[in-house]
Amino acid sequence: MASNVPYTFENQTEAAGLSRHELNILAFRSLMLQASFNYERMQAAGWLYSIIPALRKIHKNKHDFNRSLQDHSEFFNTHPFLVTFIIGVVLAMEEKKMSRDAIRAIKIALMGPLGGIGDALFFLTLLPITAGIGASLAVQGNIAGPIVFLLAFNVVHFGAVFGLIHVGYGTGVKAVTKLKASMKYISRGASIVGLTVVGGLIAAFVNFKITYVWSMGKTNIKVQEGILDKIMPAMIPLAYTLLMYWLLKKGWSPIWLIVTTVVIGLLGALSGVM
Amino acid sequence: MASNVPYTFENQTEAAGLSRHELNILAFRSLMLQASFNYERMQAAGWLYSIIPALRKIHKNKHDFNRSLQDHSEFFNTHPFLVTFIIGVVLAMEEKKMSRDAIRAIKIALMGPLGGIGDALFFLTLLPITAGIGASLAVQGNIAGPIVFLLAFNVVHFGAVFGLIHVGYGTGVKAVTKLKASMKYISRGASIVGLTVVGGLIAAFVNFKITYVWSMGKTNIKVQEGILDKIMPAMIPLAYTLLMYWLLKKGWSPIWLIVTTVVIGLLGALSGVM
Amino acid sequence: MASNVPYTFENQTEAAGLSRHELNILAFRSLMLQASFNYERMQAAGWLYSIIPALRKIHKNKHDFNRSLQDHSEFFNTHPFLVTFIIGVVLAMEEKKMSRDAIRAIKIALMGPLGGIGDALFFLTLLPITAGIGASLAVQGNIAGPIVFLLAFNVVHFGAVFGLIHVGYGTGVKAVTKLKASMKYISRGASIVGLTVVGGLIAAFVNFKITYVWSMGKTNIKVQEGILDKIMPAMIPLAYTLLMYWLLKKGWSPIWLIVTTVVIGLLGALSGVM
Amino acid sequence: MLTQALLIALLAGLAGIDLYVGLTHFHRPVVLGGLVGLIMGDFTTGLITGGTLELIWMGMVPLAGAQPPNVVIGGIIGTAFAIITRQDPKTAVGIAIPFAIAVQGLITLLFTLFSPMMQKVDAFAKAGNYKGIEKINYFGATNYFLVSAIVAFLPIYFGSGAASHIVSAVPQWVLSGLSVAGGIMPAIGFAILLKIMLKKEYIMFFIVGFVLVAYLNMTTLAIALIGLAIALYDYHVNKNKTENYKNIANGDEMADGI
Amino acid sequence: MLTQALLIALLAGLAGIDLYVGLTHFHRPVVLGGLVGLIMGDFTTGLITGGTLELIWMGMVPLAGAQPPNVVIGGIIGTAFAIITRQDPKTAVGIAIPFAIAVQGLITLLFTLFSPMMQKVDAFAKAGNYKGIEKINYFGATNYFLVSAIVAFLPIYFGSGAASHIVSAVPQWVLSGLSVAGGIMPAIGFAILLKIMLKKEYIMFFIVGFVLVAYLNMTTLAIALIGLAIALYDYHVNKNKTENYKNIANGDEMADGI
Amino acid sequence: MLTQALLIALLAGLAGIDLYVGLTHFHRPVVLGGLVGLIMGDFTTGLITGGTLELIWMGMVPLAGAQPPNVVIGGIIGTAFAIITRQDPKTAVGIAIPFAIAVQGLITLLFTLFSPMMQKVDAFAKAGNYKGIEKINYFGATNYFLVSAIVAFLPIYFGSGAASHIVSAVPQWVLSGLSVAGGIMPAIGFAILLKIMLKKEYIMFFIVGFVLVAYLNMTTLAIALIGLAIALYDYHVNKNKTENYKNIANGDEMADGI
Ligand SMILES: OC[C@H]1O[C@H](O)[C@@H](O)[C@@H](O)[C@@H]1O
Ligand SMILES: OC[C@H]1O[C@H](O)[C@@H](O)[C@@H](O)[C@@H]1O
Ligand SMILES: OC[C@H]1O[C@H](O)[C@@H](O)[C@@H](O)[C@@H]1O
Repeated sequence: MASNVPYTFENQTEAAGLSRHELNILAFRSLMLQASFNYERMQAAGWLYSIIPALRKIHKNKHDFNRSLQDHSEFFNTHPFLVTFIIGVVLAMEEKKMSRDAIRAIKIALMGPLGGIGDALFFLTLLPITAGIGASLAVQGNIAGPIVFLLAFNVVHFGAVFGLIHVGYGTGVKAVTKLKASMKYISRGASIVGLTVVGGLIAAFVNFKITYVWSMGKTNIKVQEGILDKIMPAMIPLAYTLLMYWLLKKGWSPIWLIVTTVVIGLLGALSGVM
Repeated sequence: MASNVPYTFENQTEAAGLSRHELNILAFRSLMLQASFNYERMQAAGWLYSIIPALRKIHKNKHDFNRSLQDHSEFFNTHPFLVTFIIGVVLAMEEKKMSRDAIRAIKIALMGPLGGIGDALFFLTLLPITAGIGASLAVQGNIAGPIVFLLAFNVVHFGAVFGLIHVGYGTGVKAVTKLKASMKYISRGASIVGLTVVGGLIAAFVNFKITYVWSMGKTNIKVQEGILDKIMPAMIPLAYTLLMYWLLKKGWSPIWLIVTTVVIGLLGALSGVM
Repeated sequence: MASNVPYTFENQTEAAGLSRHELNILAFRSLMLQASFNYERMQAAGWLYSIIPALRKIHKNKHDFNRSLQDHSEFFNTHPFLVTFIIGVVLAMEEKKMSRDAIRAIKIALMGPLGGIGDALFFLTLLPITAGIGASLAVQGNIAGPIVFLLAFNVVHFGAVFGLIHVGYGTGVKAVTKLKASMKYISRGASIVGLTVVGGLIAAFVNFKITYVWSMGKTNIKVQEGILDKIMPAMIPLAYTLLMYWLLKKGWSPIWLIVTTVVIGLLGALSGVM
Repeated sequence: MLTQALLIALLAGLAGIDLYVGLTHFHRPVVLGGLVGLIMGDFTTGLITGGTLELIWMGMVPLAGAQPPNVVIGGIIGTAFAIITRQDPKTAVGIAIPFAIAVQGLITLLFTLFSPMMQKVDAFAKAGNYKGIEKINYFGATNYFLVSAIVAFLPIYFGSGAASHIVSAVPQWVLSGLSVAGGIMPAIGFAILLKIMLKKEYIMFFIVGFVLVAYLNMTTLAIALIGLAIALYDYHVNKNKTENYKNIANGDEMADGI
Repeated sequence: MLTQALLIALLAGLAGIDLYVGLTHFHRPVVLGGLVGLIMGDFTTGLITGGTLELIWMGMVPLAGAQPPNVVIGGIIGTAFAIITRQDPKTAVGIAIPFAIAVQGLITLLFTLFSPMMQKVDAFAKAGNYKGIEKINYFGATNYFLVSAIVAFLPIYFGSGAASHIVSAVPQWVLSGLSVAGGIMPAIGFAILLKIMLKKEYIMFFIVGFVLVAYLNMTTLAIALIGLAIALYDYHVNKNKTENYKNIANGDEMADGI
Repeated sequence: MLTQALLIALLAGLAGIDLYVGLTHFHRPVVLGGLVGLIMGDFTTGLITGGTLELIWMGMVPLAGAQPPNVVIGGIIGTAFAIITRQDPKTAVGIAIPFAIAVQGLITLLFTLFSPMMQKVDAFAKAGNYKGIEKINYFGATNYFLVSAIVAFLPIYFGSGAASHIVSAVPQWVLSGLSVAGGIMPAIGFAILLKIMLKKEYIMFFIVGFVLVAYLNMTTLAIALIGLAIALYDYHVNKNKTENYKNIANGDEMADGI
């Protein structure tokens, strides 16, 4: 996991701490996390953008600052609502001039689980609930629909973004080693919740139904209701998702999967099967 | 856990065993367990009442008897249908003139879990089932309703009260140490069942519904069905119970919680919200 | 577990391996597994029948061959769709001239769990699903019913029979000791799945309903819907199965249980209770 | 009316005892309903009203010392008024609720006021005066009788006229507010149970129980069975763990159990 | 009629074998129905009756040697009678039940009577006479053929007249009693499975499966998936445990796995 | 029309940014609907159409970088067309789908084309030129604005006539095929999540989640709670295990915790 030539900061003095206000500014900048999203490094440049003011304050030594910028331009991807927790932890470590390897290890260990769990909890749980309520008001022509949605959603959203940076920074300063020890547990716990939710979401959100009706003589069998649903509800959504998963592991890119899916949809509609 | 000046019985000879008949009398007396219920020591005096004949038989030495009476007038609270199990165990230990500390430790270790589990299983499971059947007969004017209820309920009730005293006494004589070792497991198991049940009971038995209908122009939204139930069914009952829990931990007395609840009910009705 | 006079093969040279074709012939012969089913040794003679060609090839020494035939005529019972896995493993061991005890231990360790799990998964899951779909086509007069059923069912059936013999043989050659070590886990896992399924099947497939309607004056209470189902759905099927289980443990033979059940059915119908 | 009121008071007194002492649960509305009906001369109406009240008040049981609205008084007065005023049982509940909540308060007060008695128990214990301790218990039980009997007696004795007069003087929102409060009240009992039983390491079981009932409407028995299954599994996991530790400590091989 | 009866007997014989040998499951009513229909000259009625019987007899499979009412005979005779008597399929089941239960008894008897044959197997094994062992198996399979063929032949040959005569002579309660017994019968198979599989430390899984189906009506596949998930979890818990023991024993650091 | 088209383009551009930057989620159809309505002069229709689209497109969120059909363009064009053509909201969805899928493709392309920019970031980092890095980010955000604004502008500007002309020229099966594809699309996002999160030792949790929703229709929140309960249990099992190891290693007695 270590880079070949371990870099040590020229200036080893611990930097002065970041104020609450400074942390809040970082949290605000983190809203830009995905401004330069791309398939090579995903949120790397956005991550850099978020933490630049802090790095400038911590590393007055120019070499150290440049080095730090370089380190933080590596591949990065996590959930945008949870990124500030990582920012907090990482900056606490930078401040203490901890080893580059330790910092990178923590960053990598945190970004994966927080990405999955964030998607599951915010985009796939919070969003459907709040937008669902909003929409059910809106379809009745009630202007409260979008308002209730925006308020409810963003109380959690900004609560997380502006709250977690302080939590992360506090954790990082107090107990980085302890965090690393418990990372295994946090990561496992997050995976458990995340995978339970994803398993459910496939059944709930992938909409793949066979509309074909099988006629033999006087008999009409609805293939979806009469056969597939009897074997297992949501069987095709599950099978299709696992197929996509398998193709991804075989090295297919998401773009091809999208194209394939569009073709399948068109063929399905053309043949009247879906 | 030990008292400051450990008391040892003057008469250290093991007492003669209690007969089945004597145990049954104790079980019968335990029906008085809550006769002198109060918020300082709860069932302490009733517990004492239940075991007096046995203590008299075991401790012929007057000092020992008085001491034992004093020990057993401490705070005590458990489920009245399960108390005889504790009586059995404790008297087996008294009989063997075991250390006061050991006896007290067992008593305390048993009373908590048995209290919770008994409430969950007898008052919140057995009672609703049997009374539910009885009531569904009664509302049809069928006299079998109360009879079926009383029979079904009390077969279990008296079965537990008169059965467990022998089980407890047998366990106590044979394997007090083993019991203590496994107490941790029993207590944990009981907590698991109890908390699972209590979690469910909140959803089932706390009846807290918002009847308010939100009108904006032509739109009418039933707040309970249209919003709250969509977020999570039984959300308000859960929230209110957790609020009560939190207030209890803050030191509020149950009396104040009752008063608060009455006030909330009145305000809710007055404002038409509930 | 060992027999009294441990037998060692006279010819200790490892035999030549079995070809894919030879294994397939064994799998085919295993279809006869239950040809000579009986209550003393169940599938013992059918098991012998299945593996005879392989034993003849492995044990050219006549004593060894006879001895092997004798060993394999012991009590045997497992699920007929999974037996070829055991055949594969056992023959790999025979081939290596492993100890009689090891071979027998593996055979016994495998047959129980595979029996239960096979019944649960093939007879009680696969069959109801495929036959259910087939039947729901057939009742509409659609000839596809039986055809779909036979195809779907037997793809799995013959897939298992002809597939598992190679899996078993491969496992056996490579890692008999490892298998033995993990047998405990496999057996436990199979028991967990099996018992979960059996618990559910009792509720699903045991059809035991009280049709009695209890009349008192103007009141009519359907005992099944009005009382029993309120206590617990499928209560009688569960109770009856546990009764049968208890009688079996008491030493009753299944034949008597069948007779008892017929008598109960007749009495139930005669009295109008069931 | 006096005879009836006295009989009702007697019944209420005994049921008031049974709520804490004896616990045969003949004090539940499903039983009291018919008995009140017998006294008031209309058994069937009593039976039906009692059944109706039972179905509404199912979760109202004393948990860990917390008192819910008093089902004895609620059941007796509710049924009596249903018979006297010939009202529909559901309406009778409305009338019974203020009394049930008032007695809930009284009993809670009684349990508080009885606390000083414990000094006496200490003194008797020190002196070995076991008869004294017994008498305190008989005294306690008597209180239950008196509270219930008196509260039940008054409204019956002063008659439906006076009672419905009083009740109709009370604004409707107060009655329905008390009824709402009654429905919420079990939360307090559950909160007290939680305070006793809930540790951080048990929260997950609480969540499971809640989700299964809130979303799947499972019955309490089903939940108890699921809880039992989890507890058994947990026990085996922990037990094997412990045994293995011992084996390791003793240098033994791994236990067969796992 | 003779030709038909012979063809039916042949079909029954082959299906009787398939129930134990081959196990392609063409012996299930859903398949036999149509085949009986072909022989009796009314394919569609046969198909429909077979489907109907299948849906009723879904749980009737031989488990751990326990025989449920015989679906081969039940399916064949039920379908044949439905065609002959032009009765509604549900009624045909009623007629088929006594035969299905009778053959259940016969097969159970056959499995008992065949036990002494095992002495012969022992002798052949000792002598290395593998051909003898093979013959015993062929003999066993032949028995299945004969029992099923004969029992199916007779009622068809002697005709619907005689059969319905006999059946109508049987009081109604006997028919419906046998039908009730047939519905309960799978309990015996499950009890035998339990005797084999159930240990004290597995009771919780049994409870979970029962509760999920009894209260939530989950299908067998769903239950099997839940069971699988539990088993996988349990496996990982135990495996990690073991690996850690080894690590401790070897003085290693904690395994990454946990 | 020009003013409207420009306003719509502005709205689309800002929402296009919000989809990735800011994430207040005012870009969801439930909010955009009403805003488009305001611009087009029919607020209520806009609101209702937006709500309808929201309910259909609930699972369409970007997961782990995978783009679903673009809800910004889908929401804006769907609503605008619903107002212009006075069609029922459900039909409007049909018209919006091809645009939503086209923009999904465009954005995916953009994310691919932006990759080479990372060389620039590296150079700036080496040189300590943090201003340069910031500019790259502003440039990225601008792209989002442009893509969305332009794609939204054209069909509105060229009017419902041209648009419905084009759309009606497209065969019906293409429209419904794209709609089917849109419904399936979330599978790709989930597959990517699985690729990141799924290890062999976690399969059981995935199964549990699937079964609970597929068979019992539990909501996502319920599933998340169940997952949380399992995770907490698992944590305590593992933690206790570890603590006990330590205790054994230190020769201590067993921890109280288990
Ligand atoms: O909780 C145990 C126990 O506590 C108190 O003694 C009373 O509330 C009882 O009803 C209850 O059973
Ligand atoms: O239980 C395993 C196995 O036992 C016996 O051999 C028969 O009942 C089979 O049908 C069953 O599969
Ligand atoms: O999966 C984490 C994260 O990955 C990418 O950055 C985007 O798809 C985000 O929407 C997502 O939250």
